[in-house]
Amino acid sequence: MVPGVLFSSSLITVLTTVGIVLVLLTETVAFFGEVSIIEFITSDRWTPQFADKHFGILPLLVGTMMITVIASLVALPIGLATAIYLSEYAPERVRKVVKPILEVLAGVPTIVYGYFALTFVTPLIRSLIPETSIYNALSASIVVGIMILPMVASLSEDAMLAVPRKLRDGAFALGATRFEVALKVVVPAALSGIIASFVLALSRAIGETMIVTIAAGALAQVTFNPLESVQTMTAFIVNISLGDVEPGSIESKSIFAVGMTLFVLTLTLNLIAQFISRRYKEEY
Amino acid sequence: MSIIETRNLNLYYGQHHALLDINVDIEENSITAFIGPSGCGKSTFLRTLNRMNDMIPNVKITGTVKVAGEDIYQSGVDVEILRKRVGMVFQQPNPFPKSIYDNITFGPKLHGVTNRHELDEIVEKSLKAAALWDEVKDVLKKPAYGLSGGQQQRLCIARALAVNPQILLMDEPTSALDPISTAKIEELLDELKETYTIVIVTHNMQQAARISDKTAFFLNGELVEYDATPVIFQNPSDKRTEDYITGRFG
Amino acid sequence: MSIIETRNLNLYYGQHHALLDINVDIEENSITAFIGPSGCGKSTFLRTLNRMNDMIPNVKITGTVKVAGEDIYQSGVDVEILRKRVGMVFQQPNPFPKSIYDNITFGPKLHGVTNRHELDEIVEKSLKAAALWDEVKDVLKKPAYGLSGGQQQRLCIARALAVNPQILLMDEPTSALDPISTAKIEELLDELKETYTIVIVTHNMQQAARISDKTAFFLNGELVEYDATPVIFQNPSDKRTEDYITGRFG
Amino acid sequence: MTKLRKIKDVFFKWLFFAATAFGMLSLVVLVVDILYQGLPRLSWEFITNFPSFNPDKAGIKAAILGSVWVIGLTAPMALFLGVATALYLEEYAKKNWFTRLIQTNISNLAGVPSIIYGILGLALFVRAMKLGPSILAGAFTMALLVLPIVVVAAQEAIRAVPQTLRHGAYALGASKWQTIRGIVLPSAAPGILTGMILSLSRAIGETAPLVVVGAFVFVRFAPTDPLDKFTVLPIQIYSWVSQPKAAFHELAASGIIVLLIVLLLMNATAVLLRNKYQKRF
Amino acid sequence: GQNAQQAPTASAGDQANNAAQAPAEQEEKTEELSGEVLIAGSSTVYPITIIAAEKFMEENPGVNVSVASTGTGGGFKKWQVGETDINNASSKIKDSVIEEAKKHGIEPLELTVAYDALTVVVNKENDFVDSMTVEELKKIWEPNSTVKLWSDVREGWPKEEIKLYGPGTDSGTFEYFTEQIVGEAKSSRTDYTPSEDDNVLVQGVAGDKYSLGYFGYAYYAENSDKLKAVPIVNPETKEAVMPSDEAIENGTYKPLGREIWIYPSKQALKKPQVAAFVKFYMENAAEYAKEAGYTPLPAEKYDVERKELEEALKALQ
Ligand SMILES: Nc1ncnc2c1ncn2[C@@H]1O[C@H](COP(=O)(O)OP(=O)(O)OP(=O)(O)O)[C@@H](O)[C@H]1O
Ligand SMILES: Nc1ncnc2c1ncn2[C@@H]1O[C@H](COP(=O)(O)OP(=O)(O)OP(=O)(O)O)[C@@H](O)[C@H]1O
Ligand SMILES: [Mg+2]
Ligand SMILES: [Mg+2]
Repeated sequence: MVPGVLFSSSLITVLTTVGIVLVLLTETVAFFGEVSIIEFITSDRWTPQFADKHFGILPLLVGTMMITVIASLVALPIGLATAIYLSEYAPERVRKVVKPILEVLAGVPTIVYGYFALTFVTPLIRSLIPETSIYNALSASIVVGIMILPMVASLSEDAMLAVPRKLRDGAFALGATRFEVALKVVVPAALSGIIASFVLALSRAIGETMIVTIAAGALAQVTFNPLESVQTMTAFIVNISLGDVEPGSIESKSIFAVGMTLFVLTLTLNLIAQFISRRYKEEY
Repeated sequence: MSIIETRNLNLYYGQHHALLDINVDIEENSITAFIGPSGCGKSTFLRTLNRMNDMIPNVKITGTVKVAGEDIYQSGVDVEILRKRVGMVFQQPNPFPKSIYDNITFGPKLHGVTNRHELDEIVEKSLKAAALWDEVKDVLKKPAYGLSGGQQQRLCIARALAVNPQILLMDEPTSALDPISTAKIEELLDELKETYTIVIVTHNMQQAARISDKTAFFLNGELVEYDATPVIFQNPSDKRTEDYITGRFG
Repeated sequence: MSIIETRNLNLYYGQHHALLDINVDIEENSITAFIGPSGCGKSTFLRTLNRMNDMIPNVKITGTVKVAGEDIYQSGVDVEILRKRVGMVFQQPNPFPKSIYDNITFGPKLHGVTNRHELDEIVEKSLKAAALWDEVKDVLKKPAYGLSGGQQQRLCIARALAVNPQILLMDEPTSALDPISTAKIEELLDELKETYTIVIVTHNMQQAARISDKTAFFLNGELVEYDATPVIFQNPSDKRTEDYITGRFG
Repeated sequence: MTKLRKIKDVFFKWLFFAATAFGMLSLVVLVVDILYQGLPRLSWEFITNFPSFNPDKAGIKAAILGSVWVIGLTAPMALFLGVATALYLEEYAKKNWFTRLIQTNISNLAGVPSIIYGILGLALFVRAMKLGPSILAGAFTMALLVLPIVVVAAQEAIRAVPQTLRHGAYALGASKWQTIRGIVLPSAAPGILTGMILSLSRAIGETAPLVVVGAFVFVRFAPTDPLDKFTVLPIQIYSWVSQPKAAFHELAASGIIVLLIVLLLMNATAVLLRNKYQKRF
Repeated sequence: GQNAQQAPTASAGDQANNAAQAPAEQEEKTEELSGEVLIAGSSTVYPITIIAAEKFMEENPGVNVSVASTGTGGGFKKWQVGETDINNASSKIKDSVIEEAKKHGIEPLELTVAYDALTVVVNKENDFVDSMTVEELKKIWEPNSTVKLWSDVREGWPKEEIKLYGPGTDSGTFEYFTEQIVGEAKSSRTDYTPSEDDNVLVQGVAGDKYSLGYFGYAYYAENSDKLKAVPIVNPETKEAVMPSDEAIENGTYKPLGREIWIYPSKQALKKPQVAAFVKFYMENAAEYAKEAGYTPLPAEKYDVERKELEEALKALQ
């Protein structure tokens, strides 16, 4: 009886995925009834809302990637360094205070971050680099980075904390400095947990919606200049779902195709990550 | 001259007074065994000899510890160099989650050896010294975790030897091992004492009796008696030592 | 009649043959000690007596184990009832993260005792039997984690007694304790054997000699010798027993 | 040589410290920025008034109550499903391909953008189950959204319960379920609750999925029923921000302060629980 | 109190009588109303609607009017299946929506509530732009536009890069502007800076000396200290007209004065509280529109709208 109930509950998560795929798929199929999949993959223009419609996912993909990459450049090194500081250097008292405070950062509503990016970080960047566009990928992704930073820091720190004391002692006894112990023993031993935290943070960055909607602009273009505005897949979905487009139109179907692409993207990322982390898992 | 000398050594974990006025002289190229019931301070004392207690918060130490004549608690002492000179092997085998080869070269690389050829030599020499070479010479690139417990412990000994220490501290190095592995390591210790000074903590009195030259008996943070091993086991001068040896407690 | 009888008991962990043809008869109201070097199968054997090995995957058991005349590996045996009759205390004290009171009443409640008054009585009786009552009677509602290691272990004994077992299995119950707590528990065992049959695993030969009526010596999964304790320690018939007792290995 | 190593050691210590300080500093800047904008309009009336076209009379009562209702309903659903799933995976499931599938699926769901949950919620709860744009539909959607986080946290907590405790219970004659209910769950409870609170604090800040599900903005009544229409704090804030009048922007900042206070309270509870729990085994 | 108790026994005839009585009586009468009115749709119309909603509820505490801000299209999606009673719209209802709604037995009633003047703005420090023509705007905004510098727009303007800001491409504002200026809805150059949030556009133009942007009049009105509105040359009179209430109301601000609407469904109007709310809304729309920063329709236009409403209500009885 009990295992049955528990098992059924665990199926809810599977059903959720099935539900998401079904909801996305029906409209996606309708979308590809009108738009060729070749264009979707190859065209470098994404203008479903303009009179001259093009449906190349590339600009959104590039926008998403740019946000994700810059956010990672902020969050992964700083997060990892924070984790190392907390687990290897900080006194217990400091750790107990700092960690939960950092976790508050993870819980701050994303619209708050969005306006923080727009009204604080963007002017800061513009005062340094005046030609920066008011909506720009850089500001949005720095703030996305700040948002996911505690996730990296907190989960990596958990992983490092799980590395047995005896491994550290072994290295200290050989005359290693604290830094050498952290870098050569603790980080490698905690690598699979660290990678897991990276992946979770990355999927959160890819899926982040409001910050990029508010601060990165809504211009779907293929650019690699972070000072220009970009549109991410999530921002496009939000814009269309909250915008004035008529229901049933090709624009409104396009968000499902974009959602599907996003879903496939995060799934792929997760699978790759699982593979990597299984590969690098160090037994101890 | 003794290679290790402690004078009025006291250690506190916060309020807890864990070592009381310990005075010990340890000779070069000998095996010294520390025995005593659980919690008496054996491990604590051992760790004062290479400052492994530094890492524990709220530890206070008074008195002096001299290694080869130098006071190791003086300011300006290079702890990393000290630990290179005073190697340590722990109760639980603790190989790094790396290959056998990388375990051995970890220490030498820290201390600046980068030449591949030189590293190869160190690996071979240390593994031979730890009586492990024949068993692993063909699987040097395999992870150390594939080894049995006894092999892992010998690997840890080899790893300690690889940085070329003068002294080897061992904290119950065989208590997690089966009898055959234990016998192998005891044999090894006998050989190693030609080259190194060995200090070993053990809860196994038979082991202390079998391998050590001198034995120290600790109780509640006090050094109750310290003498030649046969004296301690056959003719202890302190009643508490006798009670412990004969199994009246502990 | 012996309360525990094993016949040709074999146990395999997957491929690993951990127990070989064990035949043991254990008398009621006695203390039986299992000794032997690490990994010889003492714990494994102990766990066959209340089917705690059931939880480990890939275990295969052949032969019979009879408790009070009943074959406990027959189909249809109620394992929960068996474990109620054959209590167990572990090496590390493992009180539940609950109050002292709730630790003791956990077992009785499982087996249907709900009356508050009755539970109070059980708590008092078990704690008294485990020689802990005086120390904790005023803090019964406090978390068990506040107790010292030795007190925690006696709490675990009280917890086992609370379900009113006939037999008490103990796997190195004092190896994590300090000498004073150990002495207390040894004293306690001597009292408990009036009412219960006790089987104890220990790595401490002095302890076995001090407290047990009969001693069994295991080696590599084999029962090498099983006899009255004085015989084993003073006049063993097997050379391997003698070597072990005199500390030639292990 | 050792000199260089020492310099490196010190250098990196400060580098790591600086990284930690960066995170703390970001938070401080963020909070100061918001306080600066929002404090002037923060008052008791702001908390107890319904929204209004008049910025001087506008408040967030409906939004607070809506958020409380949604979170209040989300919590038990997510808790039950999350703990049940975690128990199944940790205590019952065989380590076969199907279990791995569920596990992979859960970590994948944790990365699905929240707005996609909104799309699912609209199709499933609002339309198919005919709940309409109600609190209940919103809560169901949020429950699915936070479920993966709760499951993972609960799994960690259950895994952290030492095996010796389970053995202790079995040795007293407890059945598997008795062991889980009597020992495993109570021991894991603080960890589970911590994960729960952290995931709910994510849910409380979500905007997009609830807008898609059909939350309103301008609501001038206190919801009394799970089928009532509703609004939540972040939606109210978002709508104020996009008004032309500057006074509304200040209101938005005040709303953010309220949201942050709620969040801080939730996190503080989580920390207290965690600290209590870390002392236990 | 008393009235409420009488209500169940009152016949249809009584109600008709009551309706004809003095306004004070009429107000007491409406106190009996209860139930909810659900509104979604355009964020542009939202500020007017919530004023109407709040004032209506002051007089009818039994009714709950809830308003969502979902965008015109998002709102129609809910409206066409009957999930909402009224949709706020900043662009006209599409045939596809009407058809879809029909399947669910829903019919729209289109009511214009106010004008929104799209305003073309430049930076406060911009001292060379004093007016622009539709052609010039078209030259700037048409797809594949070659305008890069201000001097490309009009001879004599500085050779500075022109920075363009505009609303999100999914908004009614974008649709209307492109239709009026470029000549085809949603036909626009794509290399400008769009944002969903008009406040952000305000900041963009305010912070950039050589910028140009357009958005709703209300956002300009609130920020007239930071921005400069560009007078638009009326294509008929050839006179440059500054956007203002009078200019929009009297029709001289052309072609950027647009209408905004509410769409109650006829089915929803059968509910007395919805009918009462819509009537109330249309009676006071001029006042509320002004209050929200929009331009009211001329009085006679409101009369037309109210008449349409009356007729629709009558037809439903
Ligand atoms: N890090 C620490 N903080 C506080 N007290 C400690 C710490 N480590 C050890 N102690 C205490 O110091 C005393 C001596 O401990 P130590 O580990 O040196 O004993 P030991 O003789 O090695 O025992 P064992 O045989 O069990 O290893 C004990 O009372 C112990 O509880
Ligand atoms: N769960 C298990 N799976 C596989 N092998 C096991 C398992 N538990 C024990 N063994 C093996 O069975 C043998 C006997 O183990 P057991 O734990 O019974 O020894 P022991 O005599 O209790 O040793 P110790 O004194 O160290 O507790 C050992 O070789 C051990 O490695
Ligand atoms: Mg020790
Ligand atoms: Mg054992």
